[in-house]
Amino acid sequence: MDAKTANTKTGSSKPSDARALRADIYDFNSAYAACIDDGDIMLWPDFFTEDAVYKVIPRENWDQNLPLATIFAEGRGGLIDRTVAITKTTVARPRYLRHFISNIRVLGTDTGVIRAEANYMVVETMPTEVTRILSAGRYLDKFVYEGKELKLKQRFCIYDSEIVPATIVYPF
Amino acid sequence: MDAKTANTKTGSSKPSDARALRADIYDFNSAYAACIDDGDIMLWPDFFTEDAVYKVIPRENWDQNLPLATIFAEGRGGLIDRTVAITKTTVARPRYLRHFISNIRVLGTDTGVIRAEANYMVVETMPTEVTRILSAGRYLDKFVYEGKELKLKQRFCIYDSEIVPATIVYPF
Amino acid sequence: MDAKTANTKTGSSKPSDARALRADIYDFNSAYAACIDDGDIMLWPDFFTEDAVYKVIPRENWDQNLPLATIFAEGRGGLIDRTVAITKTTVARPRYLRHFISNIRVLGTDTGVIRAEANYMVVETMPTEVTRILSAGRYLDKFVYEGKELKLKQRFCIYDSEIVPATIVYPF
Amino acid sequence: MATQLKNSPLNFTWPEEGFTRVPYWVYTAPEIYAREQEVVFGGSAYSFIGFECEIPNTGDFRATKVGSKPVIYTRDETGQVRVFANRCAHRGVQFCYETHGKGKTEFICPYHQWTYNLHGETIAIPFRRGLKKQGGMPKDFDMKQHRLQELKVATYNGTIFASFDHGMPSFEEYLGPKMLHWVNRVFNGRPLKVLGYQRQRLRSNWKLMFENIKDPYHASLMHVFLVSFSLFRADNPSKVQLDGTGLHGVQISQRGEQKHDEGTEDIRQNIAHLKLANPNMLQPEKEYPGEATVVMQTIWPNLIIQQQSNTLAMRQIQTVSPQEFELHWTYFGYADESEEMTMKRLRQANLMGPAGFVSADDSEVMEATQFGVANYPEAKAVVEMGGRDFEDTDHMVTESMIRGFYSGYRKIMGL
Amino acid sequence: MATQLKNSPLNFTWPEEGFTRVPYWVYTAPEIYAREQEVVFGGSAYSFIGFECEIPNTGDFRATKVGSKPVIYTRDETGQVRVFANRCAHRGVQFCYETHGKGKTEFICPYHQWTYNLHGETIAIPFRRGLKKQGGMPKDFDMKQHRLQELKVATYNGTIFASFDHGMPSFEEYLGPKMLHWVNRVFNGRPLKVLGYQRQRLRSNWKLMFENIKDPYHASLMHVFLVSFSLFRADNPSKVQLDGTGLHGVQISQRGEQKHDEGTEDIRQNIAHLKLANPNMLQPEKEYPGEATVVMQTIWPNLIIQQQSNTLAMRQIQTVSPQEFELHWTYFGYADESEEMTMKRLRQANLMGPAGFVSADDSEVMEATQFGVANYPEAKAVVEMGGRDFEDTDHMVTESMIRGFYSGYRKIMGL
Amino acid sequence: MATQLKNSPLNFTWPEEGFTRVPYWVYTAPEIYAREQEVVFGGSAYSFIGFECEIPNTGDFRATKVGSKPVIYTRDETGQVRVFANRCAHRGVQFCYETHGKGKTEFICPYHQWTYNLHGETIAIPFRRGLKKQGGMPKDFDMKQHRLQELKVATYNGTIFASFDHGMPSFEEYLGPKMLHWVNRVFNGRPLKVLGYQRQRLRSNWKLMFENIKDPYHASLMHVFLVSFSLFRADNPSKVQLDGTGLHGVQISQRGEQKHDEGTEDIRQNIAHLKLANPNMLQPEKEYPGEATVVMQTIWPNLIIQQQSNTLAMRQIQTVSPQEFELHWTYFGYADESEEMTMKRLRQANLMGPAGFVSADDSEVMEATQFGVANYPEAKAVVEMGGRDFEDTDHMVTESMIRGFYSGYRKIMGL
Ligand code: FES
Ligand code: FES
Ligand code: FES
Ligand SMILES: [Fe+3]
Ligand SMILES: [Fe+3]
Ligand SMILES: [Fe+3]
Repeated sequence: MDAKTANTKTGSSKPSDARALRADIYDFNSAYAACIDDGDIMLWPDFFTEDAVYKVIPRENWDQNLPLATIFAEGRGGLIDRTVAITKTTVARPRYLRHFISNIRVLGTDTGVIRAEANYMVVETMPTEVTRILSAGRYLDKFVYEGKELKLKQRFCIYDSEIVPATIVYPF
Repeated sequence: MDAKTANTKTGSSKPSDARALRADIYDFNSAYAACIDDGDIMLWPDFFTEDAVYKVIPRENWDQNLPLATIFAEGRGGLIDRTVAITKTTVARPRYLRHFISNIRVLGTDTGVIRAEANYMVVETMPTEVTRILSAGRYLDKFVYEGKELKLKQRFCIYDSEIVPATIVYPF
Repeated sequence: MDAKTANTKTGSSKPSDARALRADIYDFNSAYAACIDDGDIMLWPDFFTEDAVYKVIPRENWDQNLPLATIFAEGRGGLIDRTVAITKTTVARPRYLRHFISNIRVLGTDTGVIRAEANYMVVETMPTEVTRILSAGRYLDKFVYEGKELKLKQRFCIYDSEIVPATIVYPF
Repeated sequence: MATQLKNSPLNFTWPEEGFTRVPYWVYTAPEIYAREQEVVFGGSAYSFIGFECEIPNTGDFRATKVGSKPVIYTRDETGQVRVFANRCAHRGVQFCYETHGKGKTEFICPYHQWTYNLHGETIAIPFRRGLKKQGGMPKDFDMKQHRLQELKVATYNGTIFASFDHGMPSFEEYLGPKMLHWVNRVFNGRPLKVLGYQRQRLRSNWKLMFENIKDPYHASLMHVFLVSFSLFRADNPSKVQLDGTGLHGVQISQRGEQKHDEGTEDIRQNIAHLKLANPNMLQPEKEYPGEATVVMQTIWPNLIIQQQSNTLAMRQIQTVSPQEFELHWTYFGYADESEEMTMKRLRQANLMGPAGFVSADDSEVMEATQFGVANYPEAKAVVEMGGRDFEDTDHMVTESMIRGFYSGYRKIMGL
Repeated sequence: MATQLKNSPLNFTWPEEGFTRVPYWVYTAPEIYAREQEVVFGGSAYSFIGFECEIPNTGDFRATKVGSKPVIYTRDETGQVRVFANRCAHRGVQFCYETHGKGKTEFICPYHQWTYNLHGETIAIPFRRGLKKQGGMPKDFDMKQHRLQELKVATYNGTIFASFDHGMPSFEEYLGPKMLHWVNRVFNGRPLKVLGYQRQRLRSNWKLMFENIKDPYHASLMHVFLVSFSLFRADNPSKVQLDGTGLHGVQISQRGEQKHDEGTEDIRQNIAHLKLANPNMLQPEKEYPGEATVVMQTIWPNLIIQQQSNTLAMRQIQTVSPQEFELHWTYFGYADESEEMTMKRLRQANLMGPAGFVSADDSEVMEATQFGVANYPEAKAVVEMGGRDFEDTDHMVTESMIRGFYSGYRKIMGL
Repeated sequence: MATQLKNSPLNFTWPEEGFTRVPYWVYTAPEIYAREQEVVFGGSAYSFIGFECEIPNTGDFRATKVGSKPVIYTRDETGQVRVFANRCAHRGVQFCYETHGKGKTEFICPYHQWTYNLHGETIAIPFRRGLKKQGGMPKDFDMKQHRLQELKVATYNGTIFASFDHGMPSFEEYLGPKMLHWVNRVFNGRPLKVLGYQRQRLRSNWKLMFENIKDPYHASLMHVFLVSFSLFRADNPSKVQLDGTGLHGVQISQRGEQKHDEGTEDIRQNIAHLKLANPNMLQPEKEYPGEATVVMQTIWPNLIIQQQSNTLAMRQIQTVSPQEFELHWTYFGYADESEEMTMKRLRQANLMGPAGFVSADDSEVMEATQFGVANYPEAKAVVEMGGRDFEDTDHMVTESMIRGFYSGYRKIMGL
């Protein structure tokens, strides 16, 4: 069916391409999460554009317009440096992370840049410990299509969980 | 593709308009959550019809057919009163809420009223405290389209988390 | 719209039938969760094929290629035996479970068998206790269509939450 | 919490000012909490258990707690209400897994199926005589000596109270005529019906709940909603009454007009112009004789009887740890009331409970109090509003009931 | 938990009836728990550590706990198994972060890279001699005096046990011939293989796990699944044996036919007609001499050896707090067994573990016991099934092993 | 934690070796923790509170904690900084709900609206004189005697410190000239600006944070990132200084070249070839006189002043329980600095905090230490690197500052 009939059929308030867009973002986020939770963290930078900016930001800083981030990776290089640190230099205990990404919202598109949001929760399981909530918050995203592939031009993880339990080793 | 080809192609068991319907509900719920988590609570009543009924109900009451709700807002007016109380009269400590709405199920449509369900989890972060689960449960929804916009004619939040940690300030 | 126009319109990287497929799996998982969380556990085996294999596996066993599962149900019969034990022989305290299934990924289809993954979280509420995370992990699924209905030929629940809080009564 | 030994002295010294001060260690010390379980909840007091209408028939039952101690209440074949520790006489299992149920003719512990009749007597012990002449209990084993621990039960006009002390006087004597008068107001013999439950856990010591409700002073100040709608105002006619021990108390007040005057000039947040978009939430109907529209009665050691306009509820306090308690709300009405009246109660219930327009303020401030005092054990509260003694008053501008509470508390605790 | 001082007296008095009673404070008191860490797990006992086949090669290692005390076990270059406290000799870091691994030639603490060989000896301390003639350890600092704390290790037919007391007798002497006989049944020298792990945390005191498994009485009553399929029945030929201390014990039983008769008339939930939709889950194959099909052996202070039909597992108890313990299950088989036999074990594993058709009952009832007793410290369990002493029996209708357990426990704890 | 009684003796015996040993019960015992709240954080010490620039105007305020004790800091109408316990003088409510705010002319407790001016004086008590001649506070009630508990405040070049002991000497005297010298380096009177906050909770005793930062020895070994980029190397010119008490200390060091030689041969994980894909994260710019590029100063009892290249932060320690503390990071720069410099600080912030390329190692190892020591209360740390006394050194190969810390700690704690 095309968007119009969809709308008449269901009163759908969204054009079909917005649907497809959200579906692409859903698939992107699922792959993104799987890369961190079960995959190879070294591939994580591939979800971003060359000039991407990735930040993990305490909500209080964001709300008070304070510029400090907890993670501030500039460009593909900055993302790669983070993965190198995680795998080569950081002396951290092993742990499992699991991402839950929901409530994806496509906010709009300007000149090929898609603004979107989502709620995320990351739960952490340390060896011999019960699973706990590591971080809950919101993604503020900017996506672009490189060919048929979505890439993140920006991902800001604004976290409600301002008191971080111990250490953030892997990205949100 | 139209619904039929979709079905033949993928064996899809759902007509395409049911898909669009669920997609609309997904978008609705995402906007609903964003309004509470990051937006202006005063706009929350706009997600409901004029004659809507919103209830937050302990699962034990629901299961025993006991009529008591923890929140019982009748009509747009009742919803507005709740937002006024939240913003003007309630003396509550600041907190962050974050909604996770998943497993959306469209149960059926009778005379324009769409019955749907979803599982929800609301996590709460108090200042200087770690994030905790405030409430997990199920939405029992009735939606209608007003023009192209979905509105809630009914949202019952049946909560498993019968022992409420402290206070419910914002809606689920 | 057909896949191609979709793609040109949105640069979508997925053919529309993959979309429909994921949508079917989403609906399947929602119904699956509702059956356990709010429905009749005796109907749970109906979500599987006659020759299905259902396992709940500690992630450490999976990662070390150790064959032991925590639940190992072979075929419809094994699933039925589990439901009989739950309802007739197990002496367990009452509890509520609530499933959150997200990040669904369709990995591919070979000869009618659809391989898919998802992240799941199951939260548990015991009477007079606060809600806690019972288990978080990943579904490794194999689906087939029986007519228009999806069925699970395989569901492996690989759980991060290796230290199980008390007892697993209901399936993940 | 199990480490407190009977009769061991508590190494705490109450401030010399007496009950006009409350030392903050009383809200946090594990030794105090353990002693409370022993002499307050486990001692000579009638704790609220539930309603008779919750267990109308023989074999109906519900689980609850007295302080932290799990118990069940049920009705035996003679129609008598029984309350038992939810602890198997054999090896202590909380044998009743369900929170409520019906149709029991006996209680069977899941572990070894020791079986108790509705009187709590042990009526069956599997393999008691052994099997094929082997094993079994000793010949001289006396099942009568090993039964469910029963509490002394008092039922009063549909309510159920119980005590671990079987030497307790009658409930009427325990409360005394002054307190009983107010109990009779709501519990006048009219059959009751339960409308539903609400439950919340607060990171706060249980005594702060009593301080809160024995404190009419705060109600006219903190509860902007109450005040703005004049549901409760310091300048409305009102009074406070206590029993001789100071442990029980009641505050009585009446609704006024929405206004702005002396009563509210002290109340900064009063919003005189506040209006309800849906007024049907607040259309109380008079249902009791006299002018009182609000009666909040506290019954030692675990109950608040709430009558605010048409919303009626029992608030039962359960303790969890020194710094946590739970409040279990049972909303009720009368079995024979009109649907309209029931609907009024359900609508007015928006005032109360974990999300109540009024009670939310209280749960927030109780946790805020705990957080304020927990790490200042050397400091103490000053409780002098309305004087330094405790007596009845014809006004609300007093902490008299709090002083009374701690006067009685200290005697019982030996502090 | 660190506050218990060596040799300080415990202010608790055991009931005068002796080991036919268990006072409920024993499951909750922090002082008891701290003392147990000191004299039970930290004392003169062999705790189960793991299997040799888990660390087949030099430098393989795994982490576990003795009570609450973190340790690692590894194999040195001579092939000898070593067990060390997972606590750096320098400033106490749990230096081994991984739960398991291989190929270590030394252990390096991440903090300052103090380095230990596979004997636990300190072989390198960075900057020990300082840097450019500055700093470093004192000249007289003796690395030998600062090494990993090693436990005395006993390996027995593929199993690994260890003790903090280096004056322990041999494992054989510790167990004694009667207990060793049953250990030999499963651990007969045949090479083992691990099939996998299951772990669960229970809000229950660790001793309730031993009470549960030393209690054949409950098995024939609570476990409807076991009984219905006659995998375990009170009227099946069976016996109970203890060692002299009472601390170790074993119950031996054999499968019967599915039936309904005297053995089950006492068992209300027996479902004689119960059938499996997929029977392959329960097709046990005889693999040991003799008639016994179920042998459950408890070895003080932290082990249950499970042989139920073809499902074999070690259940290791780890303590978390006075009211929490963890059960760590290691399922195993024999390295040289057939795939069919391994598959039988994996299928029968459905009986056991956190989701076991049988064991789920136990984890539920252990928490229910803790909840039942935790707030009644003044009450006590009565343990008189099968008499008031502890001795071997030719039947299952007894709590003999529980009495034996507390007889030994009291001596060790000085209670 | 409220159960510790003033002046009651602590039943703990420090190892005879003195401050070259740290007994592990010091990290877990509730009695120790309670005493620390009383004599360390509640005693004669200046705790770091925050920055003046966080509360530039009258009525601006922020909430924080001194140890576990909630306080607020604000600025009065005279421009003076005030610090008050966040505990109502009436009945203890943590009256300030917000974490920060502005424009207060007074603080009003939500419970009964007792009102405090910006000096902490009680200026209004609703119904103090009663209402319509009824109730109210006793005639002789003196509001002056019931005010917010105020702390003695010391501001120093934009920083705010406070003490519960009003008999404290000046901050300058408290620190002494040697320590003050290094404080002056960063806090030289230049106006400051806050760049943001980071907060984390560690399951570790608070003293392990000081041990970590007073330990230059580990930095050159554990922090592969630091070492690989030569941001900190044992063989870089560096020194350690302490004040007379041993409680305050500072380590000073300077950046070197990326290289592999004696300084790193002991460091197994040094990755000499490591390169940054985006080098702009590490392009420090000299901003202070002298060669030092890293100055880490510890100020008793709750502060670390961090200057690593261009990343400046105050790390404030807050205690949560014996086995938990929180680290609250406030990153700052200078109000008049260039955007480029601010950007450098924000980029270099990747080194620090809960996700810091360097600090992540520390938070991980601090928890690993707690887990290593918590269940071995009978064991102890050995702290002999660099000798057995504490003194200033011209090198980093020493635990001198840790010995100094425990020397002072024992005196204050009476251990
Ligand atoms: S514990 Fe209840 S029957 Fe044994
Ligand atoms: S603590 Fe292990 S090397 Fe220092
Ligand atoms: S507690 Fe603050 S005003 Fe009463
Ligand atoms: Fe109130
Ligand atoms: Fe059992
Ligand atoms: Fe460090």
